[in-house]
Amino acid sequence: MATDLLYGLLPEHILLGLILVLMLLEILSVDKRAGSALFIASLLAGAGVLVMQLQTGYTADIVMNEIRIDRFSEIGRLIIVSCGAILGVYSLSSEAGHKYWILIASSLLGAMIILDSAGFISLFMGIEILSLPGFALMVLNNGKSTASEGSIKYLLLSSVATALVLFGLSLVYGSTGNLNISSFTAAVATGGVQNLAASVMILSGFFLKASVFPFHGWAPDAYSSARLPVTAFLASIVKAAVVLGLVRILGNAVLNPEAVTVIALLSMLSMFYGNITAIHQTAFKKMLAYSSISHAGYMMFALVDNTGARTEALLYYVAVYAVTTITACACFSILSGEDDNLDNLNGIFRKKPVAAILLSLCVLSLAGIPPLPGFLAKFFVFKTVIASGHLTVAVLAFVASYIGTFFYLGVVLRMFRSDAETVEQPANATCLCWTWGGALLGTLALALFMLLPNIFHWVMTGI
Amino acid sequence: MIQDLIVYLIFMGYAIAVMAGVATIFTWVERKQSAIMADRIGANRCYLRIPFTNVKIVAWGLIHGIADGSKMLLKENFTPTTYDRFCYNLAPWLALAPVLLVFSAIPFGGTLVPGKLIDPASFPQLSQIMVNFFGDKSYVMQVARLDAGILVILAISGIGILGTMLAGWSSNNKFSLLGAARAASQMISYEVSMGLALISLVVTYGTLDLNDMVVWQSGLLFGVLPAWGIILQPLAFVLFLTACIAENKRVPFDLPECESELVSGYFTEYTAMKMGIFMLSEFIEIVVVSALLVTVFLGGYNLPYLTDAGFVLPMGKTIALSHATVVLVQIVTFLVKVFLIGCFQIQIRWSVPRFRYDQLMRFGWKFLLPLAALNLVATACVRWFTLKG
Amino acid sequence: MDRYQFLTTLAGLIFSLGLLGVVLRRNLLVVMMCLEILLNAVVLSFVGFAVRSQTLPGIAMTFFIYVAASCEIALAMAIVVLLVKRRGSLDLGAHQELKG
Amino acid sequence: MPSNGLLILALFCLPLVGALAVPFLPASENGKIARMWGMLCMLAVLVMAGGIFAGFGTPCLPASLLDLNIPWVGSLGINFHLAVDGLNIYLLLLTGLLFPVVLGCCWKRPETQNNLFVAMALFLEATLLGTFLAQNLMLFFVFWEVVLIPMFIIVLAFGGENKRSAAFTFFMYTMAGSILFLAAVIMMGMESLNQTGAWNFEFAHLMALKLDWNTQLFVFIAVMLACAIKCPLFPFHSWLPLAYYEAPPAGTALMAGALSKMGAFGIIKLALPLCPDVARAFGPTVMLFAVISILYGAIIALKQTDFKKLVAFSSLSHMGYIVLGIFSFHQAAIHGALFQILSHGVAVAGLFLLLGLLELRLGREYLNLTALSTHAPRLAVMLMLFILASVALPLTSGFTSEFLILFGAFQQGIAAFQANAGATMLTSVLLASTGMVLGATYMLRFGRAILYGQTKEGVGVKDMSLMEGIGFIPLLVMIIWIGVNPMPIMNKVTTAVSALGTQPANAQIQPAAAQPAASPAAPTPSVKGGANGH
Amino acid sequence: MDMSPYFSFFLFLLASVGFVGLIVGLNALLGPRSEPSAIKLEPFECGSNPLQQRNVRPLSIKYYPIAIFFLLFDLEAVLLFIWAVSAGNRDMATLSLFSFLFFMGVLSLAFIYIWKEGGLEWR
Repeated sequence: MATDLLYGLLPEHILLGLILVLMLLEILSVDKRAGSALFIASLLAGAGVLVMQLQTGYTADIVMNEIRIDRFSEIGRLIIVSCGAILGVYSLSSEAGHKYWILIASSLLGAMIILDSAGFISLFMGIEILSLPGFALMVLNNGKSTASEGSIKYLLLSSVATALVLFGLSLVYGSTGNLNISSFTAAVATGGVQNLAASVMILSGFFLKASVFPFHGWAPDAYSSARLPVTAFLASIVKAAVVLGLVRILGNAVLNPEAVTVIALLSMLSMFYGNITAIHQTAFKKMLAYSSISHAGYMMFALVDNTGARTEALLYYVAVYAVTTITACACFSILSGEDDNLDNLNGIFRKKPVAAILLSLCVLSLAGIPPLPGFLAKFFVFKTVIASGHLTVAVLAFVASYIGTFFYLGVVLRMFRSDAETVEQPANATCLCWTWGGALLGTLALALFMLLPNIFHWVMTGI
Repeated sequence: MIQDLIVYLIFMGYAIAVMAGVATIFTWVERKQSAIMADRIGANRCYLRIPFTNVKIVAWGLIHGIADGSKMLLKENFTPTTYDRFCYNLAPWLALAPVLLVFSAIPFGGTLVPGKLIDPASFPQLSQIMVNFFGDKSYVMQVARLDAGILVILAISGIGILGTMLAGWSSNNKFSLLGAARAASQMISYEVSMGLALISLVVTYGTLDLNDMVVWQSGLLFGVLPAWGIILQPLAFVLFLTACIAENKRVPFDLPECESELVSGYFTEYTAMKMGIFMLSEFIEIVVVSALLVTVFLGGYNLPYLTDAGFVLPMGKTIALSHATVVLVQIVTFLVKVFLIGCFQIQIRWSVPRFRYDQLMRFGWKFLLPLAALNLVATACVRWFTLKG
Repeated sequence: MDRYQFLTTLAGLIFSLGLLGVVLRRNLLVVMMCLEILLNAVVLSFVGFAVRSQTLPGIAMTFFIYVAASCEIALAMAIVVLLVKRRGSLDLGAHQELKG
Repeated sequence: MPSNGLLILALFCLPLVGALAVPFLPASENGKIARMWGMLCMLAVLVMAGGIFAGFGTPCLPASLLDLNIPWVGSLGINFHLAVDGLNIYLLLLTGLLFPVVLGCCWKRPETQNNLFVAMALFLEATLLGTFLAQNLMLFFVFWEVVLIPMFIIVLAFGGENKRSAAFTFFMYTMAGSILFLAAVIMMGMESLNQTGAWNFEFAHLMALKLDWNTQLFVFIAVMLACAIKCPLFPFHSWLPLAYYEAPPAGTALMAGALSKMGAFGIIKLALPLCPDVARAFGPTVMLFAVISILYGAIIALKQTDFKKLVAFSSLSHMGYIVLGIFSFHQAAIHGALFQILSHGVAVAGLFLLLGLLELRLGREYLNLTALSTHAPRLAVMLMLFILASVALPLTSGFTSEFLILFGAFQQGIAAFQANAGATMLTSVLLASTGMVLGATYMLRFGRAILYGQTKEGVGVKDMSLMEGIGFIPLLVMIIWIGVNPMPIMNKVTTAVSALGTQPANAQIQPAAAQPAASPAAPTPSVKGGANGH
Repeated sequence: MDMSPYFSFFLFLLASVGFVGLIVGLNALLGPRSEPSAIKLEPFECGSNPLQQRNVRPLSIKYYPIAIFFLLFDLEAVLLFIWAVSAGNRDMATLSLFSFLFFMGVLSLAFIYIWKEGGLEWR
């Protein structure tokens, strides 16, 4: 019991310790490089522990019906931690003080708590710990006038989402008498007005946090007003954690047909809306936001599945999406600095070919061009959907993804233009080497995902 | 059920009467104190003339309170241009009602068994009626026996801030607004220390129920000392008292309404009895705070060595007392303690100069709060030792 | 309607009220108050169910909800302070530099 | 379970590694080192491809060397399975041949002097090889899509004025085809799941499945759509003029020569074996479209004044023959279609490359060029040879293939007519044969316009240098070899083709296939002389 | 059946409000009828003429940080109340103490941080 508490949650403990130490460092005004190094080191240590747990097939019920470590949570946390490390390396070069690391680490901690939870109390706390630092991150060191505005919008809608989830939870609690995730899943399966209302509320809350179509309003504003590393963070890790949280709740359970219809509809709308709106964007972050809306659609699309392959498909999707987004942002930082106008990319290939090619790969991966991991991820989702007997919607989703290709390709198009006179860029004062590091790490991870698409299947089934 | 209703209605009547009455007396105490401190005679201009005679009852000026009240009741109650008439009118209610309500959780006497109240030897019939009516039901002398009393008190007293804020904000007056802002920030600042000080008490007593706390304090320490909170938690007492005075917005923490700076602070624009309500609420608050202090730190209605059966002295002597006497003694003890503490608070008012705003905040946050936290840590450690050792 | 149903219904009504407030009101502080109303409705619902089923998780949840709510509000206040310093207005309609 | 397909692995990896190595090559003037490196890689591939082609089906090249099978997504039965089989052997050869030729013929052009071009060309080669060799439906799809990326970049980076819209149209148009294609791919995997209990995308496995009519219909439509866009076939051709016109000559040559063949190959590889019943039922309809393509392409070509567009539309017309041949379900016609793939690929690439040479010399002015035979006789001869090959002059490859196609289709038409199944098929074949006449008309007009006529003052065209000429030799050899002696080549694919045509309905006309295949083989020597005589 | 304490609490609530109502009502009853005049309606400025009728802006923003700190620290207090009630459990004494100390440690970190950042300075 005590050992489980210590060992099973060791990554969380490391992160928590990191936060405390960073707070101390901040108070003592220690050089900020120490904090960065500590951050990366802790995340690596956490990842190491997780790998060890995976290798030994460690599982534990740490707090009965509240915190459980199983393979899913280990993989999920590994994804989160690794993405955090990549993001950390990437944001080393931007002026990040201890505060930045504290906030990022807290958010990561929240994400990990979400993935550990087998009960709704810790899940809820995880969600809160995940999102709250995000709002602060958006206004931290942000000279832009729109930062606080975007942040407050995000905060308001996110809080509404929290309230929705909570109200749904209270209804579940009313019908089951406890707050275990397993009993929720069972209750949803049995149906009834109260349970239906509960699942609708919980789902809409999660949809809001994941910016699925009718609940997407905050995403473009929030993403475009934050700094690029923060945008990357919000779009990748926060979203990944929310989606994985939903997976944690629903697991491979089969949803009832009405819910499936609604989810399919919403995810479809999300894909189309995101992809169509993205076409007209001229700012990278806005484009990323709409792309993230459409990707939320794809991720939610996997919930339609009834073959029991949802978890693996989504793990892969989320991991790939998160890493790709971070890498894309890192590449964009290299290419354009903090200015997020897409016109900066015009003809950039001639100046910075490697970064341009990496960005193209990321963007094409997001578009789902084979054999890039983004395609495989989509393929796994579509595969489960079609295998669940929803061919028509799957084809519609293909069409949406096809439409999405337009704007992703637009980015590539800009970079390979040879006729446009390149915009003269302001001298970039900050050292880009860490940004490069982040981009390369991300690329490596993506290459791994591409070569071993089966990775999560192996790990989930314990090979 | 009907018996309960009767008993509790009596309790409520008593509670309100005590608060209003003692508060009125405190207005006199304050005048008198100020006179003494300023070396004046003071509070002697008001008298009650017995009709058709020339006998004037001055009663050391005690009648001043009544005169004040009647005067305010008879004044024109006009409303200046406000931001929000609704809030303006609502504010006095919010200022006074919660203060009264706080008293609901405070036990002002021990266990009352109405059936045993009347000595069957002297009044057999009356006693029989009581026994028939009430049976052997027993009541804790408390308006509402809430098992999370302290939390209720904290919660309800927080509402008072709203009254202050609304009054200041809706008045459309610079002084009011400034007063309200100061009041709000001051009250919430000191509420933190207050809460922490209370927590250390909760750790000591292990309960949130105020009556349980009082019962706990009826025991003895080392066989001799009364086990009062002030002996166990002297620092917490000081902290709590300070915080309470600040909560009351009284000197030395009377920034929100300091006459020399802000006219009357947040209730500058109020007239007649509405102004009176704010004044009254301040004095009732003294009563309530004193009652709270008495309850959690000074053994409440307990007199040392007094139990339900009578006095049990450490040397093994006992003096048996009837139930009615015990109840009476407890009630009187409580009142006396409250009165003394109230006087002490007023004493402070006339002894200490007013803080500046920044001094006040610094004192609250940088001195009181860390001290309260340290006290809590120490309490926790001691608690651990007592549990383990 | 027993008292628990009453509580749930009441909670639902308050929740809808808060939701309406969040959607319709323009003043940032009012919107935040409405957020609090939302969370209070949730707490009411939890407590109601907890009392009905005589179980603990609902009670525990309320504390966590309060923690989360006040953290949210604290953060929101901080951001509002920033916003108002820049813009000098609490009206949401005045903050339209960002258009989705 | 990886088997030892080392040769295939080398074949596939060589250009890929070559492409990846390009950024690390030392910088040189005009990217000479990169070009040399690219050429080296491509030649090595050609050597290997030629070796495989020669050795295929003979005991000296064991089949195990030609079968690379590495699990990729093992749980879903998606393997990295590349192998040489009867159907793709032509395409292997074609790909191996075209790339060095294209690079060699465009040696002096500005685009090839860019490292990016070399890398992309190598990458394209690898992906094309992957497409043709894939033995796993999913892998096939992946390569099918990936091919777009290098081509897209080549058009985008090195194209003409409207390159952006051309590249975009090309990419999006072809992507559109794969929407349903991917659905069909997943459907196939699911069928496997339903029938055998496990996901599997291996061709061999999928072909053994029994699909019901609706599934077949869906898969057929999806595959046909994708292939028709790639080919292109009549209503889906509108990307073609823009893309062919705007791409650099090397790109156009590759697109017309190799990329468009993916469509035809896809039909043979997927549509026929996976959904035989539906393919058979819809054969006449598709043939109709093919005929429309043939005629439409020819007629539009007739009206073109721009040579590049003319060749582009002729390409549309010729691709129609391939589809016609495939859907006649006649062994000879399918042989013909496969030949046409090879032959058209070579011929059209040659034409585009020659136009590229002209463009290099004259810029856009080459459109008004006349009397090339006077200015630059060697160039003129070369051009004429390729024109004749695409006119399908007997003894060139074009003739062999188109003859086989029409022959087979005709037989099938007659058989259908005799079986009272209507004269639609017969009519469409007859119509298609008029396309040959039209083809001769526009091609020869094109030849006349450019080769002969008034010599203009001040127009000097540098004749073809030896270096430039060398590149065209292999293509010519190919054209004439097929035209004169197709049997050895044909034998390579006979097994595979007869496997395609073993449907019961087709049984009685199978024996006829051998005859027409043999007939053009006889007059070998004289043709060679004729060709030299020009 | 005993009366619920909440019922008596509710009664007392009514009584308190009633008490206020009584006072206000008495004033309305006994006091002279209100006759507004220009002087009565203007905001009180110690006798001098007010510069404008509405001379107060909404609350100064500098008070808000205090509200935020209050929220945070009072919240900790609420959590500590829960801990305090259960602190008497003998079996969990050590765990309880250490979790408390940890909690207070984090809290004091935050407190020191606020202090250092100048959040507790006024002026």
